[in-house]
Amino acid sequence: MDSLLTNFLAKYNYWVYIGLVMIGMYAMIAKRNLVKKIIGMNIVQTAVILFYVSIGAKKGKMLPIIAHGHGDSGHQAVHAIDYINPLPHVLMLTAIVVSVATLGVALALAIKIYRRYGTLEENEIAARINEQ
Amino acid sequence: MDTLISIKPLLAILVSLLAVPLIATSRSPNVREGWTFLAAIVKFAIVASMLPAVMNGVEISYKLVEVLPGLSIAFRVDAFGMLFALVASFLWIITSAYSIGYMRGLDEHAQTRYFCFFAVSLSAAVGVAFSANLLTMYLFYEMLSLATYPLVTHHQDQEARTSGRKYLLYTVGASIGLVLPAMLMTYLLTGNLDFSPQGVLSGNASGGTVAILLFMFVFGFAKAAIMPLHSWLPAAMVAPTPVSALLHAVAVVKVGVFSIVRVITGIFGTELLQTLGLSTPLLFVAATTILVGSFIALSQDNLKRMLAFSTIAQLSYIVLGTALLTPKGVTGGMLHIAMHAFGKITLFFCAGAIFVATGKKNISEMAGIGRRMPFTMMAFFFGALSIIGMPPCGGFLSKWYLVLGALEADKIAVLVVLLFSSLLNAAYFMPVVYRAFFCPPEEALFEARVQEAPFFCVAPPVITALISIGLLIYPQPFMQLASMAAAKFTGF
Amino acid sequence: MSAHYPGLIIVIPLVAAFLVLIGSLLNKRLAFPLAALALLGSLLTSIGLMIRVMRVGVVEYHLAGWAPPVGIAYRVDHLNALVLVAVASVAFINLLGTRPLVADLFEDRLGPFYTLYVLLVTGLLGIVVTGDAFNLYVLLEIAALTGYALVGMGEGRAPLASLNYIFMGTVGASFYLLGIGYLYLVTGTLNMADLAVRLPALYPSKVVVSAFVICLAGLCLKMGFFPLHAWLPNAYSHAPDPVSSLVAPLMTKVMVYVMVRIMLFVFTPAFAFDLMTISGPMVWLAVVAIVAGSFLALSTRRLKRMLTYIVVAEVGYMVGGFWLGNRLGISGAILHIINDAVMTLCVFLTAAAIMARTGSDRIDDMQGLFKKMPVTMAVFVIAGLSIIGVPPTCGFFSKWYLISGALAAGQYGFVGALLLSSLVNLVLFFRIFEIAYFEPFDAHHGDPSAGHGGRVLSEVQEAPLETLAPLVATAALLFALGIYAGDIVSLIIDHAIPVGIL
Amino acid sequence: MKAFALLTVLVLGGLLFYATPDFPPWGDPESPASLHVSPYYIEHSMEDTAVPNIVTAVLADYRGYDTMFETSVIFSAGIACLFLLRVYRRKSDKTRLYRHVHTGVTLRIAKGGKLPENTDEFERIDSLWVPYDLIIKVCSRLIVPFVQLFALYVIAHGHHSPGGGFQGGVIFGAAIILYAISNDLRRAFRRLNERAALLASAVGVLIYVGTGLLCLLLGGNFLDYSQLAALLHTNAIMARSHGILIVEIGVGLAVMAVMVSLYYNLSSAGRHDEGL
Repeated sequence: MDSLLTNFLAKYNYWVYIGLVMIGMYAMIAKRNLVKKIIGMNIVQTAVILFYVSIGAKKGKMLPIIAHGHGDSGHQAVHAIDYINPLPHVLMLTAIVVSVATLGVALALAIKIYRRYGTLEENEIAARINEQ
Repeated sequence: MDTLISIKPLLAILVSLLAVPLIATSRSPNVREGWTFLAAIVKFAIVASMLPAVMNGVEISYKLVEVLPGLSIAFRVDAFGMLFALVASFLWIITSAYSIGYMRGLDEHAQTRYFCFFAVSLSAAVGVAFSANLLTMYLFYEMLSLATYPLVTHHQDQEARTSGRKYLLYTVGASIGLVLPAMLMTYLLTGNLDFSPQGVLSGNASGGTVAILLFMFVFGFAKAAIMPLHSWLPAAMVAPTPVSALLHAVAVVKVGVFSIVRVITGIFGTELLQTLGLSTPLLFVAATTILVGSFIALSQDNLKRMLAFSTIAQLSYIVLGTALLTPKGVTGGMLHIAMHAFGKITLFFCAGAIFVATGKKNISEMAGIGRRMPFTMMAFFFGALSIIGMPPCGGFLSKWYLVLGALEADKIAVLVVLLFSSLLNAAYFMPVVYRAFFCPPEEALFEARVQEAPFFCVAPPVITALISIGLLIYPQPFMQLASMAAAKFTGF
Repeated sequence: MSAHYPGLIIVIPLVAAFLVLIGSLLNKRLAFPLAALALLGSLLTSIGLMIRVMRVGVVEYHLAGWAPPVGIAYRVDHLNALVLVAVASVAFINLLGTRPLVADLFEDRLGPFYTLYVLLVTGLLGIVVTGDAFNLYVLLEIAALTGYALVGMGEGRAPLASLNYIFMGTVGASFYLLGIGYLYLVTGTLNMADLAVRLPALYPSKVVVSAFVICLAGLCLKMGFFPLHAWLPNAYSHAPDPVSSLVAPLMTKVMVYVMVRIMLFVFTPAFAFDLMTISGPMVWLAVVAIVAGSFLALSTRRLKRMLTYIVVAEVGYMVGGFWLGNRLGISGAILHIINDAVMTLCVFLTAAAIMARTGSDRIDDMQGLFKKMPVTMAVFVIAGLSIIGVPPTCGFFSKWYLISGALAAGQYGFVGALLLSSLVNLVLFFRIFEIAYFEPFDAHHGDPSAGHGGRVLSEVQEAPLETLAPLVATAALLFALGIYAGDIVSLIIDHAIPVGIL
Repeated sequence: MKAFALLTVLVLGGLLFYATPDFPPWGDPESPASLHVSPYYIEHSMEDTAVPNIVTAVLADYRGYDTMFETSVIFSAGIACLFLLRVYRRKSDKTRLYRHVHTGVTLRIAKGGKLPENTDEFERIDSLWVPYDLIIKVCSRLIVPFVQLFALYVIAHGHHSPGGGFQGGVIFGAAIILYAISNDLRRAFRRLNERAALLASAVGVLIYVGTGLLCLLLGGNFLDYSQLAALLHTNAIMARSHGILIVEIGVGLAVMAVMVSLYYNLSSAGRHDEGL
């Protein structure tokens, strides 16, 4: 019981990320409103970002900016163990940008759809299409 | 076996393909038909120029390009291919003349398209004849199926559409569904698709596999119209008569049987089939087709449909002969390609000439027509004799060899089938002739005034009928080619 | 300069994309020539790269001068080199062939259109050339994002289809990213070659297994592999014609390439084919994909929609061929990536040319087209024959390899599906040929009261020369690819497949 | 649909749960991800690039190629929105509305009518009543310059502290968007019009790609900033540092312009009137 709990607590970031992925996916599939679907999509993307950032963490270590890096005083030995892993952060900077870009295009399309059908509810749109 | 590398086989195939743009862009019908004639004559000349070498036992080969590792598009002219190419290219000349008479006589539409696809079809037929391996043969076989589609559906009416669908579904469907996988299986088993006298499969596959492959091939080449995949042929009779004549009596259907014979002799090898005892089921299939085809022909009133069913039966003679797996039988089968071609094309030409002159399609409407069209009906008579297999026509010769082959193979049942079907042939042909010439005057539907179809429609059947007669007396070069090929394939 | 080919192949179109936009701000007629020059540049570079790879073997290129795994590296072997040439040439031909159409459809936004077009091609080329798993994701998103925008500009339901495409595409890409993240979690590297070295020690780990499954699911979603294909027919058939003829040939094919790349060169065949026992199920799924795609295609009377269902079936060909797991099957799959790219380009381009003239995408409105547009229809026939698989067009030869592979692997279901789909394709195309061959235009055709938006008989004429030339070139390419199929396989594809696969 | 969604989500969740027990614990410094490549970055970024902020060094140098495409992604998004939404042909209204700037009085000018001579006092508006809020306008006018200044700082100081081109660019873009919200789109166009925004976005990415191309022309690999040493009159390490700054500026410019352009198109649905 105890080990289960520690195991659970030791990885709580990952449990949260899984929960977020599931919520996002559910919204994307089950919701009828297109904007809610877009939000679901964003939740999935954010969950992936959370996952990546969790990889990079090291308990109690510094953020990846070298201390005393200014000027000439910075030439001390740098130990990798002292700083958290910078790579996932770099990768996620890219992923954030991608998700913003996707969001932008998705919203643009939503506007276009609204302009054409006057609604963002999927079933109403389907009804409009059938009318035509 | 001497082999000669020469580009001639390729040229023979390309001639008619190259003629297509010329035909298509010709401004006047005369120029267009001039190109057709020129192409036909050049093609025949090229084919004939290879004849002496082939008669001397030399094989002419040419490799175009290696498309897959160890597998090329390649040509090889041997006696058997030569035989078929000779028949097809010679008859193209005559059919071209006939086409002019027929198409102009009926004032058909889209004649340019007609001549173009005719030329393409001939390329494909000669391509099949000269193929050195199964892949090349498959390529030209498919090309032929597709090129003849516009010809079959020439009239562009509802009937043509239905027949066209049937035609494609049977021929292309069977070749994709059966021949293609069989070919691939053969390739996987042997790594080789070249036709060789001993076959490539022996020693590479179990008996069961060979049997499955054999029937996939035999039925896959549906152009041979072996039952139950025969019904496209009567349907295809909606095509203009020259198409039926050259393609559905000679080129297309013979390509089907040619392919079957090629595969039996070149891929399986007669020895392998002999040892596995596969000749009997093959004979059974062929015999069934012969008898059923003949019976159905008896019941037809439409002349062209009757000829179609007769063709179905006659094609199986060739398969039958080959399936006997004896030198005489194979010779007879191969000879029958030539003999049946000349005979049947005569009959089709006659049917077309009657249609051009009188507009009649049905046998029941032809009583007394012999008095109006004596030349045509005489030609018809001799053509029919050739198909029945009676002297003085060439058909006698091939049937003779088939009978000898059956005796040689000690298969009396085959002998019975052959003789009985000859009777049937006579039973459906002779009444036509009889009623045309000898029906009582009061029943005659035509005035007794000679009024033939245009010259270009009448001359071709007369010529082919004369050749048919001549072939009994002097069956060369076909006789020699057939026996050479048979000797090569059966190993005697 | 030739040492920089792998970099240039991307940089040329990338720079050009921005120049196209800047140029179009000055004068919108500059957009097309700049885009054409850029794509010509990357086509020539890709051919140069191909020659170099054939001569010296694998070419590596370290971006920013950092050796992998610290930096991002390109690793061009025979596989990418071949796909690069295909992508670059298809994109270039399509650019040329659709110019009149684009000028008509997007008259007021030529600059943005060509910018997006070139960026899309850049993304696709980048996906193919890169040797870094994360870099691949970024490029994937570039290609996808520009694709969404281009698809969304179509008529009617296009924006909705495109939004669905975004959802599916984003989920697919996120899954891929997640899979790569799992691999990073246990290996600490993103470089494909490095991953392949470090993964074998970790095979028992559940993380690697999950990574494999998630990655594969994401890629299947992106390539529209049945049953994850639902977005594809809508997106491709409602897209503007010049876009479908770019996206349909390339997008799915490049995703299949990614699958091949990840499975063979990251997870290695030993893991993908032997340890994970999914080869059988994948092949059967492919069988279902082929059958379903074929019958869905039969069920529609709209030209573009039919073609998109054929794309679904063709994806099944490639995925199934790949998961046969033997050399023949994988060769067939790779060969089919190339052949199908050209075939699909050819049919979509002809469809675009036809629809531009008749103004309708219904098959029944194609009556009498053989007379009206003989050259276009001739090209269409050739493309159709290639899709059916008639020699000597290229479609026959990839089918040849696929069927051989299936026979060798004993997957007779796959053989049956391939043959069945050939027959269905025969019916599909001859149905169209028949309509176009029979039934000459009648007087009331194109009459608005008749209920369809066709145009009047006299207006329908042969496509402009600008469109015809690329069309004829593509048709010729179909034959060339067929005739040289053996050489392509023995000189290129054989070197692309790891030696261990028999 | 809901049942299907639930099923899919559960299958997916199950798959993800399945793998998690094999994950290294969160925050474990000994996890494989922290042991393979990342130590190189941490230990060498200073000597390779002279940039203390390792994230910046990796972002703009070691994996600078990714970042270049990241900028291109943003750029494509901007162009995509423009392509999808922009409406070029405007309906020719019969009447046009103008507002007197100082009094807020709205004039309706019939077709063919003319404004008074000194048109500076009037501005064109699209709907009859447009909110006219002095407090918001004045406050935002006060905030905007500082936000912009801060944005420049974030871009420039990315070497030493969290920040860089993306962050700075977004902040700068936000400043302009704030201006556009507090006033209206037409006024924002006077500061940064559509063409300028497009040009800036293209030029921004071009700065990045161009720097990379310059390195290639100078004989190195694409984006190998150390080749710039000769041009910048420094050593290879400082050249990398400066190279990073140059591309960060490009990124900042592009991101700012794209953010603004996205806002322009999304808020006015591509009509480029007053928006919102």
